[in-house]
Amino acid sequence: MRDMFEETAERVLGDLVTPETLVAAESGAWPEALWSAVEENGLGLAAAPEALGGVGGSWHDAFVLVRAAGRHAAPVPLAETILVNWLLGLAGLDAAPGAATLAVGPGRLVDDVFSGTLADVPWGGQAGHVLTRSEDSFVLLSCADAKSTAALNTAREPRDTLVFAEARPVAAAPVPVHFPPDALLLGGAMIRSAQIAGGLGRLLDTAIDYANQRVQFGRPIGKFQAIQHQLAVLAEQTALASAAAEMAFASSARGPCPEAIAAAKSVASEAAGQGAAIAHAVLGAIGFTYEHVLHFTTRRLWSWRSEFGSQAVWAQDIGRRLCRQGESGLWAAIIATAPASASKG
Amino acid sequence: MRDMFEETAERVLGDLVTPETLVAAESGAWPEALWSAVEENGLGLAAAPEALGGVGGSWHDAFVLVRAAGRHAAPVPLAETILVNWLLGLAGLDAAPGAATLAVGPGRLVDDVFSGTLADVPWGGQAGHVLTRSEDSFVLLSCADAKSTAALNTAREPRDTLVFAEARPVAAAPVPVHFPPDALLLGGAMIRSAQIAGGLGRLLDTAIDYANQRVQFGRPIGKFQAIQHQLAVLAEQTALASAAAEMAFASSARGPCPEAIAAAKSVASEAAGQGAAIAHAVLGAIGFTYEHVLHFTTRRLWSWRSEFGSQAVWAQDIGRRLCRQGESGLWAAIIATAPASASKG
Amino acid sequence: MRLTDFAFAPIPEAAETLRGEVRAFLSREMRDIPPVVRADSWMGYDTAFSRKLGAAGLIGITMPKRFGGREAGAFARYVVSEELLAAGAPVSAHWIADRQSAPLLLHFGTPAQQERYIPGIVRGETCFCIGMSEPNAGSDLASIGSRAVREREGWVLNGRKIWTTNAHRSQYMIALVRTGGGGDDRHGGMSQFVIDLAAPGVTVRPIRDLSGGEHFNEIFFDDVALDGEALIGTEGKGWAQVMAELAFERSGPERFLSSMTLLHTLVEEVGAEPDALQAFHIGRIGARIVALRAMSLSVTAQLDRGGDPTWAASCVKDIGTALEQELPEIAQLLSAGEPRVDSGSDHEQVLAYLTQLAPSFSLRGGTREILRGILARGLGLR
Amino acid sequence: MRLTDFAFAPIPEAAETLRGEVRAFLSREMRDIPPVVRADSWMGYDTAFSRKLGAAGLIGITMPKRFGGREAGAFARYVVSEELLAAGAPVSAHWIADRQSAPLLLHFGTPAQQERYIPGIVRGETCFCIGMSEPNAGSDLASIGSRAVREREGWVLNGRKIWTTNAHRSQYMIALVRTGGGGDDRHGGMSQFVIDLAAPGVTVRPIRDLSGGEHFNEIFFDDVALDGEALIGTEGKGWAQVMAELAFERSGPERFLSSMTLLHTLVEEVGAEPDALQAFHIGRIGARIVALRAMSLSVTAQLDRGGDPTWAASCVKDIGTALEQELPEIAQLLSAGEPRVDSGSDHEQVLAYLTQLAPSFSLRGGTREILRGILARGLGLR
Repeated sequence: MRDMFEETAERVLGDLVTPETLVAAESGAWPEALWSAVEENGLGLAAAPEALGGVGGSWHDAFVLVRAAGRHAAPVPLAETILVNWLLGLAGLDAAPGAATLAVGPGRLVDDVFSGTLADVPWGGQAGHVLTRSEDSFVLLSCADAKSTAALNTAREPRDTLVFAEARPVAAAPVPVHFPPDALLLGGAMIRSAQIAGGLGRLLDTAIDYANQRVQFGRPIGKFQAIQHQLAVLAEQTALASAAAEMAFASSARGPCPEAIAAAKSVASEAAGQGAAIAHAVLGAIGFTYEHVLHFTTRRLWSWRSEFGSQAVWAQDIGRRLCRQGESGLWAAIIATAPASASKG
Repeated sequence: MRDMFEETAERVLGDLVTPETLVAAESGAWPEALWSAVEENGLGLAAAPEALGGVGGSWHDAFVLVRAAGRHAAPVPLAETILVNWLLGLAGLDAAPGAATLAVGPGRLVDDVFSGTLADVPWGGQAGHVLTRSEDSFVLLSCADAKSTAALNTAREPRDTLVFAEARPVAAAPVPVHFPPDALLLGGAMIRSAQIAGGLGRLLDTAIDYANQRVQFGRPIGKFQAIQHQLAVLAEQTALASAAAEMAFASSARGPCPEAIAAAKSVASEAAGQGAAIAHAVLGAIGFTYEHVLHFTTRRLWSWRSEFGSQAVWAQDIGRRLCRQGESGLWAAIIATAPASASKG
Repeated sequence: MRLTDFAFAPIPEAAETLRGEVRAFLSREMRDIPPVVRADSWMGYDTAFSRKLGAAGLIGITMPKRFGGREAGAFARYVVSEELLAAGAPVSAHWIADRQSAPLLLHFGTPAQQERYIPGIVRGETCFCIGMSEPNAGSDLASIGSRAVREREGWVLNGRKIWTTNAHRSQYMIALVRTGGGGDDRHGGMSQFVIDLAAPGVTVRPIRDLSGGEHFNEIFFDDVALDGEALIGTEGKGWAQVMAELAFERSGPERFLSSMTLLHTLVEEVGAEPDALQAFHIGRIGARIVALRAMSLSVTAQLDRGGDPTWAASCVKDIGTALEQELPEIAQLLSAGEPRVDSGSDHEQVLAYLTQLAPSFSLRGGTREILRGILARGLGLR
Repeated sequence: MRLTDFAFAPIPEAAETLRGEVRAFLSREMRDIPPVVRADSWMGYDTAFSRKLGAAGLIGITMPKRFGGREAGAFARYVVSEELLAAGAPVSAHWIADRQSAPLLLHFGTPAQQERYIPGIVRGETCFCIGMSEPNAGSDLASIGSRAVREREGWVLNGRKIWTTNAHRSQYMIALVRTGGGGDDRHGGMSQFVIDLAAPGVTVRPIRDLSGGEHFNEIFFDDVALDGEALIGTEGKGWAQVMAELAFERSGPERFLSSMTLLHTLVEEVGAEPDALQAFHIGRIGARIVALRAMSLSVTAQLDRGGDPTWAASCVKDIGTALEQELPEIAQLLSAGEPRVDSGSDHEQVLAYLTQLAPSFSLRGGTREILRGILARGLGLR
């Protein structure tokens, strides 16, 4: 299913995420045509079970979709919708219709009504539904029931605050018992890792094309050793981020795997900063203009690396765990992060 | 006096710190001829007042001597002796005869006798005297009165442990009241910063010579952009370390200046690691052999950066101070580190 | 490299006394400027501010008194500059004219040129820009194609400049253009001219940058008539004259202080009790600023003595650029807040803004490749 | 670059079961080996250990059963390798033979050559070294000058090799030498030979390294007679054969696990409650090992399928080298202890030792310049 997912995503997003769409989205326009195509192709339902209205792909297969969403800088909550519908499926709930997003909290469900101020919600003002958590329950809410305050990340993607006051959930169910307590934060970190890997891949392609075309001092700048070495490092960072992100997806078949996701997000967040810096150094002045498409990706990388936990947050999480294990358990703790025998689910 | 100091140091150390001397010193031999020349030229007394048996140079002028000691990897406690005699002078005590060293502690002077276990003492087993502190007093002890246990840093320079049991000091005097509590640690950090700057200068010269001579792929490797850029960074790190170290000396005329020394040691310690890595990368396999002289410097840099506080220790010291100041006092705190109007003493 | 290039150079007492004057001015005039505007500092354009600064006698202080200056030394200018930058003052409307154009005119200009331009600069009224890069000559200035051809008493200029900071709000440009063949010397045959940007045939097109702001421009010259007084210095010696400016351009405190506002908001966000990672990185940045300032002061002392610290200045610039480009990276590592545009806390906004601006730090005054090439040659790599 | 090069590749159950077997062996045989010896790991030479490992059936496990192997796949070898490295086992006496020489002989060798050499390798008895670099051809292998000239049934070899790991304690070298002119192809005219290092005319001179140890050697060949059976594979195709080995050499866990002992002593030194700086850096190293391992496993899967992952392997090697060279830098940053030689704590000694060894990590298997050049070409930079 992986290949089919990747081909579909490349076709839909490649055709419809144009510079014009991206510019319009930055001014707050909802890219209707793009989202319709996403829905028609069932992309947001990729990892939800068929019985619950989904496509029935594995979470590991969904990796390529989320990476492609990052690669194309899709200005819609595609990655979030895929994640939310997968989590709903694991909790036994039907997939959400339309665009969905998630909120780490805090909020509380009391007597079947939910109240809380949910900050930093991707497309909170535009999505149909938001998945959040109240103690041991997943709660799916209609965004229309909230008072929304707009906020924008570096790429002018909406990161809104939603205030719910005694709103009636669309659905609710117990969080699966084997889930870690911060399953939503982990889920968010996991999709951002994959999006970063996709974005880095795009930077690499853009920078290579430019280096082969741009002539200075009588030859393409790609002939200069300093440029070559920088692009080699960009490729390495892309590979590292992608490998780590895919491992996180592969390890999370039954629910977000904390160790693998912490590794993936910390590696990807570091790679995002390094990669953006290299791409801008290679492209020079032209890459600093709004006219060139480079910034649609680099401005996203500069935000995605901070969202759902920065490199520091997740690296420290791993570091504390390794130190708690101590010397004798160190190696076992490291390889436990990458499950030996593939996905178990 | 600065020029005279620099010329004398270059002549004495340039002539006498040969690879043979360095190899012999690593096996524990005391370089008698070298130390005699150091004494004959009064190098260890450079910054002690004339009235107390010194040469009467300023502490700022002594900077070039300490940097030269680092540049030549002098396998004797020259930097330590200069420091100790300067501190003794500020405390109103006579300069110590022969080689002197310092120990951060801990130890205590009670009823005119000193007891304590002093670890990490440079040339503790070979120096004549060690300066340490007991509460508000500087205490000068004869190393011969201690039980010494040998230890070696990465460059096989002695970093011994001295155990004193009720030893009678050679001299003692109150620590000048305006001195910071960790004056000895700061003094040690200050000389190591200058030595690192000197060592980096030597690495730079060695690496440039090699890059101009070594031919690969049909041309000197110094023609390759990757090598050129690495050497540019090595030069930058050398300049940064030297400027910071000299500023620390210039700011410490009346006693160790905590802010400037913290900046100098943290900058120099970082530069040491980067510089050593670059020099080894440029020299490749030949630089990894014992036969080549490069390691006499790099192995020292690898130790000096850790001694008297690592980069982390001093950077955190500065960071805590800046955060205590808060936003409104930040800039004033930064420029206070470098005294505007030169040395006050 | 001679390490003596970076010998310690304290700020003389006389220059130091200016600090209080500048701070008094700033505490008056900066009161209502919010952090996200301060973040612009070096790029912040505010003609009212520059005029007030000029009226306070703090622009062109190294200029002769007959032009309104104080005939002060390089250290005096240094003190004023660093205080302005540290406060995040919007200095862009006078900065280039003060730093480069006025000294260039004083050095190479005719008395008439000096009379005509310098007093306005010193009053903070005249904004200059510097026309160097061209569409097909980015880092490679030897391939400049704009050309001034002699005609009667003057010249006719045709060509294009690009990436020119502030051209859209400057009265004048000092441009490096071709006036003859270079012969064997790739840098020969070039000259410097003052160009009135209001002159017929000049078209200025601002270039929108990735943050949505407009700092850079593309400028078109179509048969622009320049009179004989437009030539600065000697015909054909433009390259050498430009090189002489570089030490001024590359060694100043704007090379490591233009992002200070982010350090301010970061320290505010972290609070009085940083954790070990925060203390390390904030202290590391502080230490590097201190060390770079020592290097920069050392270069200033050489400028003051009339020396040629081009190599040392390039060194300051390259380390400073690295530091300024690192700062947003470190700030995002240490802070819980996410970068925000048109929303969020002061720190979040300053973080987003300077993160986006950071790539341009290595565009101004020479790319890192160019600088490191200069450094390598200065090291004697053959 | 195709990101599919790094698609997730889990270790198959069958290979995973070996892990327990290796750990049981290690808990028996590593009991008395102190940290400063473990720090040597990949460079640690212990013939008794290698023979025991061979006797336990853990060397040459991918080799045919007729030679003593298990005919297991690349993942099985991977599991054994990473467990040995993570434990700091002294593997140097068999590592190169197991990793490169045996697979090379199996692929290109004659049946007689295979019979002669592989069983000894599998038993952990035969130590091979690889002769590549020469005094005037460091990174530039195309300028190799050692030459084998045909004479009667065999060859006569003259020349010199340098920086050859373990030559002073190996029975055999597999050397790349010149057998003809290269013509237009800089890499043509080279062939691979097995050389008995005890043969007349061979002189091995160990090179003392900066830490005082001896790992590298210089080897002189003076009219060394090689019989017809010494040639491996095809005359003149040596370069292509060597290139085929590279993926094995560059992608394995030794590229990021050979300094694991230092991470162990560091964690021990820091204790169960790291501060924020310590937690960050230890976690960062851990995360990078995890990610590199994922990449390395992906390359292993390609090797297992018979693919050519040379580019991907070079990528693993370059990132791994950066990580291993960073580790001593980070360890010294985080620990209060100073590096110590012949004295101090385990951690202080391991720190000093690996700090000194670190420069060699970018010598083995291609310098960083060479690797990044390969990566750039693979990216399609023209």
